[in-house]
Amino acid sequence: MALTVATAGVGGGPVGHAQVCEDLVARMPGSSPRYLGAVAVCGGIVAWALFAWVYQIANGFGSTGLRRPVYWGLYIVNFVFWIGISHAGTLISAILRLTGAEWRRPVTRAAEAITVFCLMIGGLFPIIHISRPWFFYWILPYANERMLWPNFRSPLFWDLTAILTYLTGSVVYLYLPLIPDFAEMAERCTGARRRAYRWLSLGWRGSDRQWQALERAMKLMAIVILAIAVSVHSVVAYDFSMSLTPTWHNTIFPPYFVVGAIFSGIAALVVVMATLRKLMGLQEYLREVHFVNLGKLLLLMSLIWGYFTFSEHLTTWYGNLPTEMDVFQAREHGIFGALFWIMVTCNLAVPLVLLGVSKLRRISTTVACGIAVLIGMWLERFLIVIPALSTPHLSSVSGGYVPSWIELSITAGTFAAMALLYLLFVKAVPIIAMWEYEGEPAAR
Amino acid sequence: MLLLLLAAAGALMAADQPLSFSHAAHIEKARMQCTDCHSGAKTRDNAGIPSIRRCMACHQFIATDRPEIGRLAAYWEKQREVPWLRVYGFSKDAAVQFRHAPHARAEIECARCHGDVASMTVAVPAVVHTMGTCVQCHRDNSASDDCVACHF
Amino acid sequence: MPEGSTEAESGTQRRTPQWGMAIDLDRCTGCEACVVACSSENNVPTAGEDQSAKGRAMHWIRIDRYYEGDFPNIRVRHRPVLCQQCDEAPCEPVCPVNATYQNAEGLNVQVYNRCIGTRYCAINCPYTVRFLNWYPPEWAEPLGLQLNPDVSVRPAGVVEKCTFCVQRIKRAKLNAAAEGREVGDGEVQPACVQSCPAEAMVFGDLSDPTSRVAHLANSRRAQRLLEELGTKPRVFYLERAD
Amino acid sequence: MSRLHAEFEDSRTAAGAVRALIARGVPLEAIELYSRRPTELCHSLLRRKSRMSLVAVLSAAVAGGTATTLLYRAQMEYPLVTGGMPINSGWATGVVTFETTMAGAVLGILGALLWEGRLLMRRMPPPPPMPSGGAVIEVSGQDDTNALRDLLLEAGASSAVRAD
Repeated sequence: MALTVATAGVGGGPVGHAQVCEDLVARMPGSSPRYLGAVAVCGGIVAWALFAWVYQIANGFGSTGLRRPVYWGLYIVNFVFWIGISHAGTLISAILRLTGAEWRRPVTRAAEAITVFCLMIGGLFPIIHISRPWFFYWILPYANERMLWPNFRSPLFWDLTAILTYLTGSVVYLYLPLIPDFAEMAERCTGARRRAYRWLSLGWRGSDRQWQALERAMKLMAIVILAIAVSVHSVVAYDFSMSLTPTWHNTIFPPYFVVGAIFSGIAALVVVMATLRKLMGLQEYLREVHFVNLGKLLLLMSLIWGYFTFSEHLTTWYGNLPTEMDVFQAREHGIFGALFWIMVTCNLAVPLVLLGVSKLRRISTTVACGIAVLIGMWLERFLIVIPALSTPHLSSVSGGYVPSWIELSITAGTFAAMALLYLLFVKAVPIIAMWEYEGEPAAR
Repeated sequence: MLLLLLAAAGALMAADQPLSFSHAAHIEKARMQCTDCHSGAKTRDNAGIPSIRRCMACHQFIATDRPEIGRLAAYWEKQREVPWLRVYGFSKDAAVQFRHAPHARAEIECARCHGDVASMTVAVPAVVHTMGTCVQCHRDNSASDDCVACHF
Repeated sequence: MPEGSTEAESGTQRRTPQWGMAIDLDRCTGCEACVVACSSENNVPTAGEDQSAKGRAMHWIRIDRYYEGDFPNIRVRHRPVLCQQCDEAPCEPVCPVNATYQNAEGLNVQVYNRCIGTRYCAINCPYTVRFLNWYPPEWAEPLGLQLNPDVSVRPAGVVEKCTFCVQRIKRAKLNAAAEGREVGDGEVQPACVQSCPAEAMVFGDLSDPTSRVAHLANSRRAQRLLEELGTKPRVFYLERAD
Repeated sequence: MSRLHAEFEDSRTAAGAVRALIARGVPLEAIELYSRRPTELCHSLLRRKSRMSLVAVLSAAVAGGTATTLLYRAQMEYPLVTGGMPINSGWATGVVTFETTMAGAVLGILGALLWEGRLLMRRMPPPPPMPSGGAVIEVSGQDDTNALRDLLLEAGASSAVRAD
C-alpha cells in the first residue's frame, strides 16, 4: 500500500517501516558460496592463530620474539589498539545519540557491534600476553583457603574491572536497540530461527510502555557508556603511565589514549561501513552524508591527536632528560624513525589533505583516510610500547625486538576474528536498526 | 597457587611399598619413637627415611623368623636399600622449601601433619597438605605468614 | 617494620634484621666470579648460545661495563648490578597477583608459583634485573646434577630475580636459632659476596650500626643506583675514589 | 477482564482517539498503544511515570559501595606483607570504585527496563496484530466496552474488536 510513496524520499532508500524491514532483511547474507568462502577464510586464519597460541603455551614463551628488556611486545600493542577501536561504537553512537544527530540512525548499530567485538578480541590479549595463562583467574578477587587476594593497586587489576564493566555495558548497549528488531525478525522467520529470535526479543510486544522504557534506557546508557569508555582507555593508559619507564611516566597519556581511541574508532567505523555498504548493497542507507560527517569528525580527531603528539614530543625534547632522550632519539631515527614518520603521515598529513580540502571529501577519500588512520594508530601503539622498552634506564641492557611468527599469526588472527564475528553478526541481525530507521526525508 | 600436591597420593597406597612395614607394630607394640627411625625430624631439614642399616640394627636379632623380615634380610644380603616410596612430598611446581627442624622446635606434633601414624599399619597421607593447611596453622600459631617463609 | 614475626622459625630471634649490601667499585675487577657463583647457587638456568644471542640470557647479577675516555686512553668501569631490593620498589605495586612484595627484613621477594607472568614487574624495574623463564629450565650436562636443593627450580613462564640468597639467610637463622643465639655480622654471605676474590662486596644487617655493611653504607663514597627515581635501593655502591 | 483492540491506519488518528479516551475519563493505566516504531504519542499524551534514573543511581551506589567495602575488608582483614607501602590506598581503590559504580548503573538500567517495559514476563496475553504503519490502541479493564468501541470507531479506527 505504501508503494506509492516508496520513491518519494530524496535519499532514495525505501520509505515506510514495512519496506525498510523487508529491504534490510533481504540484504542479509544468505548462504551464498561467496559468504561461506569468506567465513571459511576468516575461520581458517583464526584457527591458525589459535594453533599459534597453543604452540606458544606448549613450547614456552621463548617462542615469541620477546626478550629482555622488551618484555611487552605485539600483544600489548594489539591490546591497546583493539581496546582503542572499541571506542568507535559506544563513544560515537553515544555522542551522536545524546546530541540528537539524526543522521546517526543507520550508523549506530554498526558502531556498537564494533565495540563489542573489539572488546572481546582486545580483552583476550592480556590472557594471551601472560606467560602462565592457565592461572589467569588468580587476578579475580575470590575468597580462597590460601587467604590471598589480587593486588588492588595494580593497574592490571583496574584493567580487569574496567574491561569487564565496559564489556557488560557495551553488550547491553548493543542489545537494547536490538530487542524490537528481534521481535520483528521473529515474525519474518519460521522454525528454530523464529524461536531463537522470539527468545532474544524477551517478549517484546511493541507497547508504548516498552518504547518509552527503551528510549529512556538508551538515553541513560548513552551517558553511562560515555563515562565508562573514557575511563576504560584512561585505565589502559595507566598501565603505561604508572610505570617508571622513560616517556611512559607521563600525565598526558590518559587523555592522549582516549583521543587516539576515538580517532582510530571512527576510522574503523568508516572502513567497516564502507565494506558493509559494498558487500551488502547498502548504498541507499549509508550515503555520502554519513561518510562526510564521519570524515569531519575524523579530521577533528586527527587535529587533536596531532596536538597531543606534538605536546608529548615537545615536552620530552625540551625537558631533555637523558633517559627520555634515549627513547626520543630511538623513536626519531633508524627503523623506529621510519615508522614514526609513516605514522605522522597516516594520522595527520593524509586526513589533513583528503578531509581538510572540502572538494576532496568524498566516500572514497574518507575510506582511504580510515585505512591510513588505522595503520597510523597501530603504529602509534607500537611506537609507544617498543622503543621505550628497548632503551631502559640503564643503557647496558638495551635491546631490540623482532616479533616471531607466533605473534604475527595471532595478530593476523585477531583481524580475521573481527571479520568473522562481523560476518556472523550481519547474517543474524539487520545491521541497521530497523525500528530506528525511517526513510530519509530530503537530504539536508 | 601452590596446591602442595601430595606426590601422587593415590598411587602411593599400601600395596605399593616394597615391604609391608607396620608403623603400628613399631610404635604401639615396640614402644618406639618416630625419631628413632626418622632421625632428622628434630634437627635437620628432612626427617628422612631410615636406611636398611638402621632396620637391621634391630632385625638382625628381633623377629627374624617372620617372612617380611626375611625379605628385609634379603635386601641386606644383596647390600641394597629398600626402595621405599615417599608418602609425603611437595610437587616441584609448588616451589616450597620445608624444614622439619624449626617445626619440631616449635613443638608441633608429628601427627599434626602426618596423622595418627601410630595406629596405621602402612603410612598413608592422612592429612591433606594444601597451602591452606600450612597458612592456617602458621596463623594459628602466630608463625610467619611471609610468603618467603616457605617459597624461595 | 610492621609485621613479620619469624619467631617460630628462628626461636630466639628478637630483632628483625634489615638486609643490605655494599659494593666497593674501587675493588671490583669485573672478573664475573660473582655471576658464576650466583648462577650455580641459585639454580639459574643456562640459556645457551642461541637464546643468549636473542637476549634471553639469565644472570641474577651482571657486570655492567662503562667505557671512559677515547681510544687509546680508555678506562673501563665495572658495576655489578643485582636486584637492588628497593624499599620503594616499582615492581611491587604493579603485580596484579601480589607475587612480589617487600618482606619485613627488607627483601624484595618474588613468589615463583604465585607469578602468572604478566611481566609488568620486569618492565617496571628501572635496573632491568628481573628475568622471565622463557622455556622450562635446562642445564647443559652435567650441570643439572649440581642443583641446589635449598632453592626451587622455577618453572617456565615465571619471573625470577636475585633474592640476596634468601636460602642462606634462612640457613643462618636456623643455625643461630638451634644454637640459641642471634645471627652474627658476616655470618650470612650470599654466593656473590662469598665468591668475590677482591672482597668488593659486603652483606649484612643495615639496621645494626656496628655491622660492616652499615658502616660502608654510611661512607661518604656510598651512592645508590638511579637514586633519583626514589626507589630507595638497599645496595650501596662505593664509588671509585679517583 | 475485557480488552478492546482498535486498529488505526496512522498514529495521528490514534492520537485523537487517545485524547478522546482520556476526555471520557479512561485512566491512562488502562490505555496501551502498540506500534512497530516508537510514536510521538509516547512523548506527549501517554507519558508513563518512570523510576529508571533513580534505579540506575541507586544500583550504581550499591554496586560501587559494595565493591569498595569488599576491597577495603579484603585488604584489611587478610593483610599481605607489603613492606612500607599502604595496604589500602584511596587513589588506587578509586579506579575500581568508579568502574564498579558504572557497572552497577548499567545493570540497574537493564533491570529497570525489563521491569518497566514488562519484558521477560511469561503470562502476558499475546500482542494484537499490528499494522506496519499505524498503531493499535488497547483499552483494558473497562466496563462500558461497547460505548468505548463506538468512540474508537468514531475517532477513526479502521476496526475495533473485543479480545477476551
